[in-house]
Amino acid sequence: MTLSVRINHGFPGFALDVAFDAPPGITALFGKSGSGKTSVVNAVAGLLRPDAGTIRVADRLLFDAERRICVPTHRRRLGYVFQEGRLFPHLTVRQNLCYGRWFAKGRAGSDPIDRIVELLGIGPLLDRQPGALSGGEKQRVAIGRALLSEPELLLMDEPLAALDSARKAEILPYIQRLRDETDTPILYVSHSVPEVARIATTVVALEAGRVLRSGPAQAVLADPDVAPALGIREAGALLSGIVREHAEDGVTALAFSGGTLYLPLQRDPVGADLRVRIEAKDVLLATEAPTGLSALNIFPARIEKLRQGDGPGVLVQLRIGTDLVLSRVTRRSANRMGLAVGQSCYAVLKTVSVAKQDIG
Amino acid sequence: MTLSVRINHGFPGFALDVAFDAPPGITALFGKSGSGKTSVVNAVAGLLRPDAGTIRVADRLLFDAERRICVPTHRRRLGYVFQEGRLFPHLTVRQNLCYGRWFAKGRAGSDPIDRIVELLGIGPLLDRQPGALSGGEKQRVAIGRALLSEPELLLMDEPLAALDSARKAEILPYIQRLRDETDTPILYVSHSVPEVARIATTVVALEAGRVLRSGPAQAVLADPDVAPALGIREAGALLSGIVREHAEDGVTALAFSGGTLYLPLQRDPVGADLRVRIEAKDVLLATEAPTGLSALNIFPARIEKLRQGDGPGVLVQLRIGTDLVLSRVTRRSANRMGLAVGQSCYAVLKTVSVAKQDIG
Amino acid sequence: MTDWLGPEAWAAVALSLQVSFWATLLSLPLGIFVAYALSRWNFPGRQLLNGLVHLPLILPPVVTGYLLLLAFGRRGPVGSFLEETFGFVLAFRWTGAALAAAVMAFPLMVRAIRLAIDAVDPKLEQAAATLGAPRAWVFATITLPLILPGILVGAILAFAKAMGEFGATITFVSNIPGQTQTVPSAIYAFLQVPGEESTALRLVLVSVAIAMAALLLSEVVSRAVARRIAGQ
Amino acid sequence: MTDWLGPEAWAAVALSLQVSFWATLLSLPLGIFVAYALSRWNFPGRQLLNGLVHLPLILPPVVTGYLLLLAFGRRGPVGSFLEETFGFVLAFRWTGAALAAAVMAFPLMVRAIRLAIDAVDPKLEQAAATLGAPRAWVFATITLPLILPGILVGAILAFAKAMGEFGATITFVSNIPGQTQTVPSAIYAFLQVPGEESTALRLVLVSVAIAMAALLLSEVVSRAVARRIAGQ
Amino acid sequence: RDVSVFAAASLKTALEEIAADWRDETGHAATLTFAASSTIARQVDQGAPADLVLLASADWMDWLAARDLLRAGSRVALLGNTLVLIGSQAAPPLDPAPGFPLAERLGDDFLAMALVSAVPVGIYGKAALTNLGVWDTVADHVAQTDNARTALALVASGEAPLGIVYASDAQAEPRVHVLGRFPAESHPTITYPAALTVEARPEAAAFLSFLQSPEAASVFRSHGFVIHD
Ligand SMILES: Nc1ncnc2c1ncn2[C@@H]1O[C@H](COP(=O)(O)OP(=O)(O)OP(=O)(O)O)[C@@H](O)[C@H]1O
Ligand SMILES: Nc1ncnc2c1ncn2[C@@H]1O[C@H](COP(=O)(O)OP(=O)(O)OP(=O)(O)O)[C@@H](O)[C@H]1O
Ligand code: MOO
Ligand SMILES: [Mg+2]
Ligand SMILES: [Mg+2]
Repeated sequence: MTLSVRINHGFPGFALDVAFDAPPGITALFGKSGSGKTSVVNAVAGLLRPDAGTIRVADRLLFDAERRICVPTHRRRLGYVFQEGRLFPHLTVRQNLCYGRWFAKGRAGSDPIDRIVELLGIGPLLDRQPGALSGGEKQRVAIGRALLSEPELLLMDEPLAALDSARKAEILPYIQRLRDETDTPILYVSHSVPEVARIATTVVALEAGRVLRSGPAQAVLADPDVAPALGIREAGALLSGIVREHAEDGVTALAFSGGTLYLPLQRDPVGADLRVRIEAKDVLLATEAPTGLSALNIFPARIEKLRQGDGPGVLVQLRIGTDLVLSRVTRRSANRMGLAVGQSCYAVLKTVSVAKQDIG
Repeated sequence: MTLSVRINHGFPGFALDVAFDAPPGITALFGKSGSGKTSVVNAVAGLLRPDAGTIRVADRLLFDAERRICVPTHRRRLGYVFQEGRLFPHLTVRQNLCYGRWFAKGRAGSDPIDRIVELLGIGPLLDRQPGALSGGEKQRVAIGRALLSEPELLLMDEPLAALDSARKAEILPYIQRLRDETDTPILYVSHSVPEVARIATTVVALEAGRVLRSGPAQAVLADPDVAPALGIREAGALLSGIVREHAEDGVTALAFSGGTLYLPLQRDPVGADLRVRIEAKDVLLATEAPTGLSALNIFPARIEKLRQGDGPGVLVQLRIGTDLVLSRVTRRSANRMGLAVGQSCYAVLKTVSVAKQDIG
Repeated sequence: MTDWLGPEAWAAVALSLQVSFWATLLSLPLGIFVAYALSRWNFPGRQLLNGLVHLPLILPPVVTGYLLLLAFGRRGPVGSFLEETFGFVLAFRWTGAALAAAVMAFPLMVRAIRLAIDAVDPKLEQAAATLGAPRAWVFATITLPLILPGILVGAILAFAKAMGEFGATITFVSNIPGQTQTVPSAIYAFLQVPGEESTALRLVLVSVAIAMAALLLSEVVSRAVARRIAGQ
Repeated sequence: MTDWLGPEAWAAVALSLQVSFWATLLSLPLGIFVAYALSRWNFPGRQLLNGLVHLPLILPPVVTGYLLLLAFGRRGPVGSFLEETFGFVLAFRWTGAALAAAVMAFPLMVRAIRLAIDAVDPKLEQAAATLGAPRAWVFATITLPLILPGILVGAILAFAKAMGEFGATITFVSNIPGQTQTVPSAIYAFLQVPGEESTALRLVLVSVAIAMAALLLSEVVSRAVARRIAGQ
Repeated sequence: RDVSVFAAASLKTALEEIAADWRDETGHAATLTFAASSTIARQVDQGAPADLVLLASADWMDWLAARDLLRAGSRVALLGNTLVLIGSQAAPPLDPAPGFPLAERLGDDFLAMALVSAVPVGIYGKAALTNLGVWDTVADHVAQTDNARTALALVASGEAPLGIVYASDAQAEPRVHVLGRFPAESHPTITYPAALTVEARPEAAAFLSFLQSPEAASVFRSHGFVIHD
């Protein structure tokens, strides 16, 4: 199922004009505060009626301004995690969680409530009212409520912003599983580049109500020209490989087009596909093969593209095997090392610098 | 002025029992969702009346359960950025911003409204109502409102969680300036370790309503034993130095006890004190001096402490000059290199891996 | 007790309770519906409906009673229709007193409930819709529980008004002891007779006591509900 | 126009407007205060005050009028005090009619405002307090503007009730043409005379028109305010 | 079913006494419903279950007759009454006579009367004052009430120093004093007409006869009413 959005809407002082397709998997809506992310999500949910355009999921037309079609929200079969929780104050946490299940009857069965309660760590809260929850607890309940309604389209507006990193690390794999095991399109709003890079299949970057760039995550993230839009300091590319071995000393070996990448221990079984985000700032360049270094991952590479911004850094696109990786070095280093397109060199990548949250 | 908090409070199913001192500067309240951070802040604000204990700022007693003293909120002279905004819906953004100024008359003059409006990027929103703002815009207005009330005590509950990293990077220095130029104690709740590490003078880690550890940020963050509490993957120590030079190619040289550290260009004038957070995962170890490496920062170091957790990594505390730095290497590397306490080695630190947001 | 008040007065008390109870209970669903329509829907004639609902408040009660008599009397168009079709008579029966009380109390009930509905955050209803709940279900599970305190207030206002309603009732269904003589009519009758003020006073005390008890109960219940909603 | 209605009836319309306007305006501050106290404060006697406020709703209007007469008449304790101290007379004056209307309308006004206050999120008031605003200021700048629609509703309910109030008014201040003869008294008088229904009907139409206009105005204003609060 | 009597409110005490006597004598009971004459008339027009109506106003009885709601020939002028001037204190008597100094006695105070254009006792009172040539001098100082009882209460409580009510009302209120009686010729004859409705059952006629019996007459007289012969 693909979600396809083409809409125009005018607020006083702000115009929304976006068109993008969200294929199965997670489509990350990315953009600065006030760029129109929530407005897009609201339009998809039927809470905002755009001035013009169409919205469809697979062959279901949800909205068509010209033909005056506007499927009411409750028949759009979606789950929405709002930016501000919106729990029902008069119901207990348990009742909030179960609210959508009633209408989901008959749709493809999803996870039992217990599993999601455990995942979100809200077991002890089940009999409380939302008024007696902390900010993060509220948000976790809101996530659970949306997931339990067994949606055919999931909208998540900064669902993890209020959560600590440990909790985030627990919830993200679940969302990834949702992405991989169902063909539910997920529209995911986030400010966090690592989060987006980790889970997004597709990235839609918004700026002032318009689509700046959109496309498959791997392609968009490995392009040094896109990096500034995402925040240059968070640039990084994605490598895919196959899990080869889990060593006893806590290192996982991943086979990819350029050789073997050593990572901190992963849970995925041997043979599984794995996607790893390599942050540009974690990739060092060496002109000669380094020795006696704590880094396990040293690969011969070729410089494909150099991008010099206004800042002190240079963004280097490297080809390792058939994969693309970004490296960010200072201008001084680049000059001293005489980096140029086509040149061969070594890419040094510390194992531990592949952060847990960047693997998925 | 020092804020001193010793309180006990029982919610059904949750007990709060904390005691800590917050000296001038920023005290970061750190802990998982539901650990009691907001409750502590509410108690300081006078919105929650603890069952027992005292709260004082310098010589002002704000609360004393035994002596039945409870200064009403509006006389506590504080600014509070709430986790959920709480803008006044019937007032415009401008009126919201100015609400507290009326009562601040006569207190030490602070920044003019224009400056803060510009800093927060809310100029175009001034005549709107909060109902027509995006999530991040609301939060920015809430920050401005608290700052403009010229508080003698500033409470910020996850003020930046809803903001994109570019905006965060703009606002953080302002909060740091507030920290450095006034003696206003700032109680700052955050889930983000880099954020906390960057700006906190003091760190108070909460777990399930109790204080797990508290103390000066530099000491707490450089202790490998504290790292797990903060989330091991986010461990990192703080280096202080003096700005020596801004080179033309965009590199700033910082003099510290161990030599000269090269950083991406900083704005601070030559001679200024600067604090840099070095993430453990960004510090490589080498047994012999590396050559031909893109890294500019290579320092001789001595291993002071080794900490092996349950995971695949080892946390190494290094002394460079008189400063302490953390490095995280895999167990495999540690074994291969034969790391041991007292051993000499080289610490390799990429210039760009000192993320902008970790400098302050 | 019977001695203290006299059988006629007791009958009036019993009748007033019966009349007020049914007037409140039966008009409640309509009251909620009208309040919801006025608060949430935009339809032609909204202002007209709004005006109509408030009419009994604006008109002197005698006029309302007179209009009721003209419409629902046995010779009136509605009254004769009801009698012929369903054999249901309002005029000069306690049912008519209940109708008069309900009509007079209706504006108070509707306004109270409407204020409560206005205060419900539509965002919560939207959230329920995203979870698949159809409108009626959203109303029943979200809106209705949230406005429960308002409904209680509306009901108790209506009940109190019904206990005190005089002008419209006596004009519409007269003052027939045991059938349409409510407490206010009885008080009126006693006040017409010099020397009977003390009986009138006793009746006043009884009806005040009843209404106060109902008021107190509604207060307690609505506070409890509100506390529950706020999360204890 | 004067012909159509007759000068006496016109005088009644003018007087009713005057009485209802002042009754509403002057009782508004007290109404807001009492509503706030009942909603937000816990003090001994809260329930008593609550009951007292509702009394005029529960009592037959004649009784209320009679009690007013006993208290505020020239021989009554309050009435004689007011007259001796301030030279202010209520009995048989339009001011007394305004008092009667205000008292009868008070429960409606208070309940409407109270419902609005109950709906204000205390978290906003807390936020104002953290910004240094003392309680009274918080009330004036946060609570009051947020309950404005509720106040409007309360005021319009009170005004409408005042326009229709008959029983208590005529009992307390009688019916002195040009001084205390309000529209409802005039209507009542016309209805007592066989064949005068048409004059009564005209007066009814005039008072309905006035009240409807006020209602419509309040509706428009309160919607505008609500929309403003919601951020247009 | 009992005989249903709709009667003007001011007859309450007397009628209740007579109905009790009637029941003792015949075993038949009467249900007594009291309201304003205008209300009763309109309700009978709308099918009120009344067998016998007893009004304080001939006009409303005429109104009913014009609508063919009364049994032909059953109408009787059952009772009469007299108008009195009452005062709140044991004030010196003031006999209503042509040009009597009512205005002087009132000063700034008010004269309590029932509605002078609507309620029978008020209408009679205004006619009498007009006849005696003093209406214009006091017109601005008349506090009109919706019924005679309230006028009585105003005088009794001292709010109004003087008032005009029926003798039957004045008699029942110990706190007022009759200062003088209006001459019968100063106003139209006061009558309380009674009549059977077209739907009246036989017992109603019996009760109407009983109302005209000497026994009933003495009860009426004891409450201050006048019996026409
Ligand atoms: N009114 C209340 N009644 C009962 N329990 C409460 C109440 N308010 C808070 N709690 C509980 O107290 C604990 C601490 O809440 P608090 O809001 O202080 O957490 P927090 O650290 O701010 O969390 P978060 O990061 O999610 O905002 C939570 O478990 C919460 O459920
Ligand atoms: N009802 C409205 N009236 C006028 N302007 C509005 C309205 N709702 C939103 N806007 C404006 O539209 C723009 C986009 O808002 P939106 O909520 O979609 O932003 P966002 O990308 O979700 O931002 P954030 O990350 O801060 O939540 C903002 O500038 C906002 O001020
Ligand atoms: O308006 Mo009344 O005087 O309550 O019946
Ligand atoms: Mg948003
Ligand atoms: Mg919190």
